[in-house]
Amino acid sequence: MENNHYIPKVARIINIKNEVEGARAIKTFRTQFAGDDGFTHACGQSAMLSVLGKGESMISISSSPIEAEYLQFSVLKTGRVTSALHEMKVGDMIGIRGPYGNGFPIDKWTGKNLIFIGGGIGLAPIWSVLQTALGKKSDYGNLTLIYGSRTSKDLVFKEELRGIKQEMAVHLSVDNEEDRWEEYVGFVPNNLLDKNPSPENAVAITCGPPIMIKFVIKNLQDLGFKDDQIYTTVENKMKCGIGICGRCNIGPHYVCKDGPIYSWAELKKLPQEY
Amino acid sequence: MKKKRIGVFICHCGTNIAGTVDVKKVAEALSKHDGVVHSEDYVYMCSDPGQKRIVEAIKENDLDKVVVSCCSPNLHESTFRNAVKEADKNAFQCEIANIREQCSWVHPNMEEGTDKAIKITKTVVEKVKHNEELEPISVPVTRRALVIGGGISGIQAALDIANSGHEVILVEKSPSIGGHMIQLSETFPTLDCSQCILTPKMVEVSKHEKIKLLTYSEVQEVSGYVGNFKAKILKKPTYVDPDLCTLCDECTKVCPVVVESEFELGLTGRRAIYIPFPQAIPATYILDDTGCPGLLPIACGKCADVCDPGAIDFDQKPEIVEEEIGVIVVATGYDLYDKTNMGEYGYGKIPDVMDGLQFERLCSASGPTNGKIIRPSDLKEPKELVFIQCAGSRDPELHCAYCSKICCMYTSKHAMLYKHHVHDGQAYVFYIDIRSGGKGYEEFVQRTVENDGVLYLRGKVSKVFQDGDKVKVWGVDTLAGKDIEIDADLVVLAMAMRPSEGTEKLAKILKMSLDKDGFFSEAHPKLKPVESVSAGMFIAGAAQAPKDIPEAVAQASGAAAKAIGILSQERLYHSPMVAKVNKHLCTGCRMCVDVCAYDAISIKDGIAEVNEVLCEGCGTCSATCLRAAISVKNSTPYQVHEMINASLGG
Amino acid sequence: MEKILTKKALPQWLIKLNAYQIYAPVKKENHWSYEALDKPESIRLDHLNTIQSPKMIIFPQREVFFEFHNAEGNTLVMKEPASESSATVIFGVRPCDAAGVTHQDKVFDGHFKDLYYWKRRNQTILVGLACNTPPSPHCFCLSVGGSPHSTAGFDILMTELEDSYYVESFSKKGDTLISLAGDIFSTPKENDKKDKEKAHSDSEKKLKRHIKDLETVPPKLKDMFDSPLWEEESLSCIQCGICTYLCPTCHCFDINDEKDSSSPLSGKRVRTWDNCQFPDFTMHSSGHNPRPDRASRLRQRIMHKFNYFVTNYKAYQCTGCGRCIDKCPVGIDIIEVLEKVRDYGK
Amino acid sequence: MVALEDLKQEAKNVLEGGTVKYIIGYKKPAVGFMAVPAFFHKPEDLDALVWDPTCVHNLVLFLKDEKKKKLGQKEPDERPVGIVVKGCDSRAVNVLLQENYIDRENVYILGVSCGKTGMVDLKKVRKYFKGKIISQIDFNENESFTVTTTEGKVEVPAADIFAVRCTECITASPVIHDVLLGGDSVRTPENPFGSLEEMESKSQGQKWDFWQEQLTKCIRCYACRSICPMCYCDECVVDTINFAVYPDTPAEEKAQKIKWVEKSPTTSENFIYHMVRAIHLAGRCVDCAECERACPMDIPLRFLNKKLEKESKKLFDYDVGYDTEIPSLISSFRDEDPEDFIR
Amino acid sequence: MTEEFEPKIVAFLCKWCSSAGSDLAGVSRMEYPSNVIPIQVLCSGSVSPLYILSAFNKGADGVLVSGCHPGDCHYIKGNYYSRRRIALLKELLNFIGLEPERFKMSWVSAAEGTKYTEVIKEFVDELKPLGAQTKLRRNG
Repeated sequence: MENNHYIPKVARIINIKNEVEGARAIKTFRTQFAGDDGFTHACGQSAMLSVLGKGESMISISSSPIEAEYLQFSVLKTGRVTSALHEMKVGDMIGIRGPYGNGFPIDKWTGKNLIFIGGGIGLAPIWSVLQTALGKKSDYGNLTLIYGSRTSKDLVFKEELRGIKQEMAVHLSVDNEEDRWEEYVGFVPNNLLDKNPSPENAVAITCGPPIMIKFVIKNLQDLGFKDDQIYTTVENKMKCGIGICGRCNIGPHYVCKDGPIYSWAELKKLPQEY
Repeated sequence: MKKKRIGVFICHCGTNIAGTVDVKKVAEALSKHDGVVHSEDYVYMCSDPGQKRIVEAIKENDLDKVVVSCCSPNLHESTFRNAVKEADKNAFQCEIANIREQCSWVHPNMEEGTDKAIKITKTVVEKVKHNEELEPISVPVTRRALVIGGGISGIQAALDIANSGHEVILVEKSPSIGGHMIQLSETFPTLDCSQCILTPKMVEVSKHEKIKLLTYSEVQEVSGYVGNFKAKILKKPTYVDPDLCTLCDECTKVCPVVVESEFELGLTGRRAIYIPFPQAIPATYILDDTGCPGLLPIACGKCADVCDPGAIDFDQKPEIVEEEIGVIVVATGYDLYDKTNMGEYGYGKIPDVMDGLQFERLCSASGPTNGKIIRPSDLKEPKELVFIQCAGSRDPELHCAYCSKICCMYTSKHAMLYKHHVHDGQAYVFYIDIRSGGKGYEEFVQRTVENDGVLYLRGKVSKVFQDGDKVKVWGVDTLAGKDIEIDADLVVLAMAMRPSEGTEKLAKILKMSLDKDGFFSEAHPKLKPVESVSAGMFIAGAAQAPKDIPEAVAQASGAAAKAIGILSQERLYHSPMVAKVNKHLCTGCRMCVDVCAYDAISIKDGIAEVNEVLCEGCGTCSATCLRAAISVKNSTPYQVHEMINASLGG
Repeated sequence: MEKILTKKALPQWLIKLNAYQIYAPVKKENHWSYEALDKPESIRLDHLNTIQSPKMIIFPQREVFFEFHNAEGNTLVMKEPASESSATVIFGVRPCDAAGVTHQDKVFDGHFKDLYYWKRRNQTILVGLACNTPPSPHCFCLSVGGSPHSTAGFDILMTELEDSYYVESFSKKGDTLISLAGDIFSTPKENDKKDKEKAHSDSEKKLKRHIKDLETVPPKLKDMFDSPLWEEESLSCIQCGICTYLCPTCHCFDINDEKDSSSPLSGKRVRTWDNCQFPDFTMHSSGHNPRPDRASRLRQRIMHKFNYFVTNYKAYQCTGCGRCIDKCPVGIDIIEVLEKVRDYGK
Repeated sequence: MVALEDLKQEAKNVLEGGTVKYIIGYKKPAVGFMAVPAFFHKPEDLDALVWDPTCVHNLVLFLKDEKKKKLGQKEPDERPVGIVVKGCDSRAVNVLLQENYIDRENVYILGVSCGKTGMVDLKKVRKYFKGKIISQIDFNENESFTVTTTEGKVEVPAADIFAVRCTECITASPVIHDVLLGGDSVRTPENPFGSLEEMESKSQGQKWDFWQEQLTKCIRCYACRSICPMCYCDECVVDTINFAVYPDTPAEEKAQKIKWVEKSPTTSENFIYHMVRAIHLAGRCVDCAECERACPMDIPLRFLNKKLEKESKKLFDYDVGYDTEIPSLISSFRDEDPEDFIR
Repeated sequence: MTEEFEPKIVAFLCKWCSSAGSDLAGVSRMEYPSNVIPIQVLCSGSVSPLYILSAFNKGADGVLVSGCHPGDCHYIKGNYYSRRRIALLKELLNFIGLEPERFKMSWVSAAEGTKYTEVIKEFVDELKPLGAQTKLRRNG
């Protein structure tokens, strides 16, 4: 059948990077489609990754659309599919379908200061938009990243972070004191207050654990950010990815199709079901 | 985490495997199996070069796990696990696929054999894939033993263990050690004096610096597990300080109370303050507070008045002694089945019907009659004496189903001894059949019949009753086929042996199981006759089943050897393939606790908890658990599921 | 097209439709169910509500999306199964169930078209039967925008008259079905038409159950997300899947891989119905569950049907068939729940 | 016979006095005549309490919810829950006690005796009263029911409309209770496993044909599992994912969730599901037959459990739900357990 | 000529008796059909009914559970629990119409190599006329 949304396209893993080791391991995969794929995505969109025999998992695309050579996914090992992904090696084949979701409204952000606030694996969806903004730096005002995790070992994109420090403000944090850690110690929302970004002509984009998002939004509001200046992403269990199978809804919205990116102005009107 | 890399090694075993299994094909098929990154075959995998290949392959191919397809795991599992260890891998990352005994040797068709060998190997690959890395569980050993019961078995076990250099706590519930053996007159078949051969051992116990003797004491509580038990022992007050007592016997002379003597089985009396028997160990008097007119307040106190050394101490209190030990030997012995159970033989009410042990005392030179055989009712010498065998034994309907084993022999001995004492007397023995297996036993019985003219009557006695001053015995002689009536002067019942009083209570304390007759169960009837089901607990003597002295001694030494085996180690190692609880799934239904043969599972805060030291990893709990909340490490349902899949070619 | 078909002639019509796979209600020991009809003469159209609606045919509980295997050279092959469906006629469909199909059409025709659904749907012809008497004691179609003689979703609707059926076709597909046996149909007379209309209006009066002012419920629901009502109403809910699986409108599904072999890998990706009353429906693999309890799941069911669906598709996702009420093992009655919502705070 | 007023009074006493936190009982539905489960939190609500032959539900089921709710609370109300319990249901209480799932002090049991009859079978009632609208069914002192329809009251022999399981019941009165209403009623059915005989006499092929047809119908709504007081596992073999997931649950454990049964409702998977369920209920099922009643697809599920109940009795002399102190059927054995099937 | 049907059998053998008995059959070079794939378990008591059902589900034509004789269990009493559990499962499978021949239990001691081969031979002979097991088999 033409346009059968349920059959994934075959892609090859071309690169694997260990981001975080241990029980909550994170790996970053780069994939390339076998043939011409016609796959174009927007920042913040996700894709359904298939490990055949295990199932599918919705993972946000962490590469920027301007990087057309490959798709990049950072995956936290948590269940059947992600564990199988973590066992894969370069050259192995996976299935990909998508892209799904609404993406960040970056067209509306031209000329604005962008403040990215991330925690843990939450940097992944931010990364695509951050890379895009860095790629067209002249289109935007100041770029700032406030990012943290429990320990320095749990930070993703460690090398890349060092790289972008030259081009934008990067404020890292870890939850507790560590040897040789010279940056901020404390939770991400506190680091945000500490860095005190101005709401003037700014958009804040936050992604991370729900508890972090909750306090980041509160602190942003305290800093004077309006609800429509705050963007965040929502996660729910998904299966079809195309708004039919019925499980990812929050209110009348299907996160897979209508989300996962919401401004706080939109999201706060929806029921707390995520 | 990367995907685990598995190596497969197919052994030719010369032509033993390669003769009927195409080993190249097996190696080739396995090389394509999911997870397998290295697959090779070799002529003798277990040879030094073969093992070396494994070690090298692990290093070269960065293998995480190894399957060796070869002979039965019973043969070379440890060989290959050691090889894997040599390559710095965990031994439990190696599994054996049996393609010899269970394949090549039984399937001569090459095609069939090869196909099956592939499936067997794949099945084992699926198992090893999900094996955890495990280390043997190690526990320190408290190098002391507890021996419960101070009869000949307990004495023997205590001496053997103590002589190997380990401390022993010997607990006996009565005031002296010696057990039933010390009550016997002579022993079959050699007729040597029982007391003469036992007392040296008793003295040795009392003098042994490694033995701590606790008489008049009972084990009340035992906790812990093999190597690390804790016991609470109740020491009852004797009111006499054994160190001060000089055995002068002045106290008994003034004691106004007479009660039946336990040692003499009621054939005579003793005072409330007494020594159980002259050779008692510990050699001291004790005051029986149930017989004494009163201690609180002191009602009489005469004994203390006459005790020059001041050994009597009315203020003694029960005392709880706590001991830490590593092993326990249970040697609690037997008691005789109670005569009062025997309605057909007068419920024990006829004065001239006695049991075998009483007759022993009657024959004993140190007994109540100084070895003169006279009957209790009128102290006359019995001229017609009837022995009845199988009194209570081999009678599944009414009494004990089992054979008490020693009665044939001691009855024969009794009859012989009687004839030695009363030359003009006639002894009759009613028997079902004569069981005289044992060194010199059959000859002994023949001597009784032939030399001493004891009349053996094959048949049962239907009734025994008082008839004037005679005891009338009605029986049948089934060989002659006629009824028999004997006007006996004395009747001796060879009563069945029962587990000693308190066995059931002790079994509960030790969490040891009893067999259907109430004796302690051995772990295996053939191969583990001295071990109990519980690790670190051993059984000796008649506590396990009726047996005679040499058997009891042999088993006691066996139990001691097993105990020493544990005590001689500083730490115990135990297979780490033990049950593990998923506490999130457990609801505390206790089914696993019920089925565990090792008492390894308990419920703590409503959730099952496994004592890894006790767990043998059999997995019965896991198959019983409805909630899949318990499984055995490296034998998990997930592994079995994958193995089933692989075995069927999935 | 409007025709008259005598009751006796019904089997003959079916015989003419031998090119189609025909499903019709079949009487079982204690219930009715749709089954492939192998003997046309055995057709009976006096059926009560079938346990399952024709949803089970158009949107089957299990559907293979594709078969997959690992091929030589570390490549993945995915292949759709060979088409098994042929043109299908479902006979005796009740108007509520046809309405259910129209609701599912909306869902599967969203931004992304569900081709598996449409392949079957496009090959299916729905021949309905107006309900002269309510087929279930819990019918309440009138309250949710339907009626016992609603034509929505039908290619053909038949109305039972004394000795005949009044047959109305609303689509080309329906016309074709009639024309395949043109000679056994006759043209309706004026009194036939009157009889039909009378049957229709009488049937409405026979409905026992109604919800007044249902239109006030959707707006009200918008503010009732945090209401304690859900906890109260769900106390006896056992969280089974009866209400949703039997519902002619519920469309939620799951996708799973079923392996035939692990090594070499082969298997199928399969769609199965799923349902919002099961706890695993929304549970994240982290263990977090946005709908952690039965109250939140009952709320989802009501909200979806009478709030979210209304927002998205301008219709109630309920056709008043009464199955969920009839079959609920603990007597949860959606009408009662809706009335409580309606009257909440009054 | 239980006087409803007595039951209400007993319930009121314990609810008013605060002995129990609430009472699980029965009430009339908004429409129809079959009683539905009801939760009474206030004494005045108890006016709605009913007890009649339509009180089919085994309310013991709700003790699962109560337990799970309590586990989630920091300072739970430790008072017992009052629960109306029939003879069969009382054995379910006993099984839960035997399995330490609940404590005796968690429940206050208002025992009600079924007297000489039992519960009606809705399917039989519907057949018997084709199309008539029933408003009420009542117990009688004899072996009959009084059925009130729009056409008036009629007396119906119990045998015509009551559940098969009730004809095979030997515990018409609760075996455990705090109060007992309606007195002890002893029932000695001629053949407590009679309903199985027809099935057992079938040939192997006929049995398979029967069950294939029945179980192929299964839509895996899991109503049988959900309504069963014994199915209290947090995770079931048919679940596709782990439910007992906590922050400390490793990804491997979730990845290794075994798919014993696929979600597809195909014949084979349905069989495995129902076989596992039957086996897991062996020695635990009290024949409340709620699974069969709840089944929307009309599958005679009770047969499976009844068969194992029969074999447990025949082979192992095991009775379910009488003695809470003995080990369960499958966590015990006797030396003389039959083994003639073993080679 | 049609090829004779070769049943696929999964055998759960306890390590101490039945697997050892099977080893003995090997050591004694006793020939028997190759239709059985053994899965060694520590004790027959660890064989959950789920394993047996799962084997049928995955395509086994026959399933064998073999353990130590009563009283001889290496783990004291695991085989007694197994005996009870399997009796129930057997009754159940029989009740739903699965051919009773397809599911077997045996006691095979470590000394009974001969018996092991007999059990397998008999089992294969009984299964051959039944043909493939499709009743509980997935996609069957």
